[in-house]
Amino acid sequence: MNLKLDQLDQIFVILNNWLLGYLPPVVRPLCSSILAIALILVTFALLFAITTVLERKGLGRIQNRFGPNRVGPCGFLQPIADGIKSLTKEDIVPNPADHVVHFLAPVLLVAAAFMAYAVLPIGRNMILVDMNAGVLYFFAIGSLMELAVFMAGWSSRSKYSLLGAMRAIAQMISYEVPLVLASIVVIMQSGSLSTVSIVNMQATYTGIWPHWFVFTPWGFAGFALFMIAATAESNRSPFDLPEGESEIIAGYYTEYSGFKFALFFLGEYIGMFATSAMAITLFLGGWSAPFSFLTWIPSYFWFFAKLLTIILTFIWVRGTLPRLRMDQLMNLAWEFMLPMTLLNLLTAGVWHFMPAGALRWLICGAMVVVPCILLSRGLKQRKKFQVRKYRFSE
Amino acid sequence: MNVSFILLAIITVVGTAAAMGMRNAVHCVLALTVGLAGVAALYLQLGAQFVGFTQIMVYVGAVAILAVFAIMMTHSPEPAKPPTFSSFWTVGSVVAASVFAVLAWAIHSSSLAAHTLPPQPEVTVQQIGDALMHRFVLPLELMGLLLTAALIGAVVIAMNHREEIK
Amino acid sequence: MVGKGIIKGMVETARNFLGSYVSKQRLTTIQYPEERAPQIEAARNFPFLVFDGTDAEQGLRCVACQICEKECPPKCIFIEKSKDKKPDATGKMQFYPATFNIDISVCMSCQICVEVCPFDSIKMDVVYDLSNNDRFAGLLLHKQQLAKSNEYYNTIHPTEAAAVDAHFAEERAKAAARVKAAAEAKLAAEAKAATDAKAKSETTLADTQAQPVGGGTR
Amino acid sequence: MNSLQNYLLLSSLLFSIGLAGALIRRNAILVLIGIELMLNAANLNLIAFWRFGPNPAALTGIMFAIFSISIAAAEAAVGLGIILAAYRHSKTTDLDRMNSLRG
Repeated sequence: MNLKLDQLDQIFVILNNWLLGYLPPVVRPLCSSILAIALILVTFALLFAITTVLERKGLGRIQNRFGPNRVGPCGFLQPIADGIKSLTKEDIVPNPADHVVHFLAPVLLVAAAFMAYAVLPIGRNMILVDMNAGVLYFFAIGSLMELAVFMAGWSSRSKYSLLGAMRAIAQMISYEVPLVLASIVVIMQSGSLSTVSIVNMQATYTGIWPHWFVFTPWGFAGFALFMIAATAESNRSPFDLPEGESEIIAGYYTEYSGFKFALFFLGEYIGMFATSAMAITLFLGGWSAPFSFLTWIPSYFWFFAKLLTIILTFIWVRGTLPRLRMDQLMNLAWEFMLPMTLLNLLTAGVWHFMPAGALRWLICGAMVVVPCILLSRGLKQRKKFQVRKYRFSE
Repeated sequence: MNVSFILLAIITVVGTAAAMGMRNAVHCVLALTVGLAGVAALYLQLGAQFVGFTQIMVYVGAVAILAVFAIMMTHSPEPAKPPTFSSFWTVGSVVAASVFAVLAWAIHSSSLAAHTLPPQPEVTVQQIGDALMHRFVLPLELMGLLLTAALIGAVVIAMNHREEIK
Repeated sequence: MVGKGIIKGMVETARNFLGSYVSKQRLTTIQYPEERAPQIEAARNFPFLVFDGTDAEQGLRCVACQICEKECPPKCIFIEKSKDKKPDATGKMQFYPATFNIDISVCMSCQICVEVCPFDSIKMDVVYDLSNNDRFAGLLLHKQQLAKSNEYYNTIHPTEAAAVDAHFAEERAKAAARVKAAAEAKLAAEAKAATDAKAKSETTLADTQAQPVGGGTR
Repeated sequence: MNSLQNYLLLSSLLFSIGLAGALIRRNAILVLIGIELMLNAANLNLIAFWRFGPNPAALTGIMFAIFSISIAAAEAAVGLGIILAAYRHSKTTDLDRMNSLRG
């Protein structure tokens, strides 16, 4: 029985090896990578399709509507209809646009978004490349997306696109700092930049409880900061100023239509999944089960369960929070997130050098919570985060 | 000489040459990113993974974006396009060509050609971190100081002194 | 503390999300082609022609007076008068429209035709899904499409239709009374003529025998 | 086969391209980029010498390259800041027209 469950866990690895057994050894590494890449492409494109319909239905329910419910059972075939629609639409390129760059931007965005999956462990032994500097690779690839956004905004020769791109880049650069700094605590603790060893470190248990980094004061703070920065990094609401449709139409992809627009959509969602998967890898124990008695469930199931939970939380947040203003966004990044991540680094250091026990918990918890409260209160008093006052309503 | 090196070399040289020769400044920066990504790939080929990814992160993610932002912010409203190259471009290119000729001659005539590829050393990030924290801790601190100074300096220089104007 | 409002909002949206599955009252959307929102009585969009009884051709109230055609601001009504006559709603012999077309792509739903119609024959309809594949011929409604029964009118605008019906009943009663009065008058005249003639004959019988017995009904 | 000489030639070519760009371009930002290119050529040299050198385990070349990249980033930030300040002053980034000492 136990052996069989192990086989279920490793079914994709076994299948891969079995398929490769029929091939000459020279082409085996190449074919193995191609298989894995194809699998990742298909899986996450499918996840994108599911997410779009889940998001639309979820947002609808949050706003007391039905959401899409026409195509297929309960509207779950809506993405197919959307895909057909965007494929058959005319691809309009503005006349003054820089055609080559205009074409390359969505391609680069999607390519960069998919490239990030190379270092994300989806299950036990299920990773494309176990790189020594995996986390660094992830952030390096993330910076490619900024370039794609700039290319899209600049090549369209439209003021809305340009403004959207400027906003997007300013936001992405600002939030990349807290994103990287929030993940550095994990790197400090695990002493490795390899995603596989980070996950392996978390996949152990005391009693039934796992050693996920999120279950420590610095880990929890780091996770919260990472998720806020990831929301901003993937241009999701409430940080979706780059595409604030009430101000600048659709931001940097205003001038895109048809399939290129769909590619932007795809790239954005794939990037969001990648950042979420990175958060899972760094803080939520990657593919490891939440309790030791649940380890018999295949590892990839846990990975996708966690990913789906985070995606649903993203949708929930999107349905709840209103969009920030540009100055609020920047203030949050530089005056709240950055000091908090730096303090979190210090907390992680203190945690590392203190003996285990209740005192460590107390001190580290206080080191995270007290500055957070003080900082937020101070910023509130300085009217940096005030409650919005509407002049013309009420 | 293997295929990957030739390919990467071509990408790098074409990218950087385009970066220095194209008319549109934004195109130049985009070509530059291609060239610098080629350099990063060369680092990876040489086994310096950390440096390669740092190169991508710093140059593509930061320097190129900064340059592009600077180009956007200094976009001159005048419609007439200024000539791409300066008035003494012949002198400049002659100097560059002669520098290359001298360097190439030096490399060609040196005894370095005898060196062949030694076995790939295992460079983990752990080793780099250890080295940074032990042998190179003073340069690291200096670097931190320099970067802080540069950060503050750049902000002070580029900041719009609106109060003074008022 | 920062974040209290965020948590409050998250709880509210979660309650909405779960509540929309539990109670149907929360959902404000109506599944359009299957369900339709109830319309208020004053709803109106395009005009139609009312007919009485069951036969659209016979019961049509319109008498082709062409007032609506003249009054229509965008000139979307086209009427062709018939050569012969047929009894109208009150039984009077009237012309009727041989052709009655309304181009609803031109109509601006101003209801002026309804206001000016002296015969209460053109009224405003409430059908709003009139989209069509053919934007020229498909949106030009002919008499057959326009004619709708008085019962239908009663269902869409009950109060207004009741008033119109009462008015018509009154008119019909008046007409009937008039007919009756005319008949009575005729009868009376006949009777009077008869008695007159009788009396005359009686009185003049002796005088003149050659007087014929005249009708005198007209 | 894949000898040090090739890497050195490539890096000298990069250096020359960067030098040519820095000398002949009129746009100040592109001149800065040319300087960045020259720094990159030096970095490539450092990595190549580290890889082909007698003692790769010492990581000296990698350290040097990392520091050099950091310096390049700092230089780019300050340089672009200076260019922005100069632009605000003279309303141009054309080096041929930035020729008066009086602003």
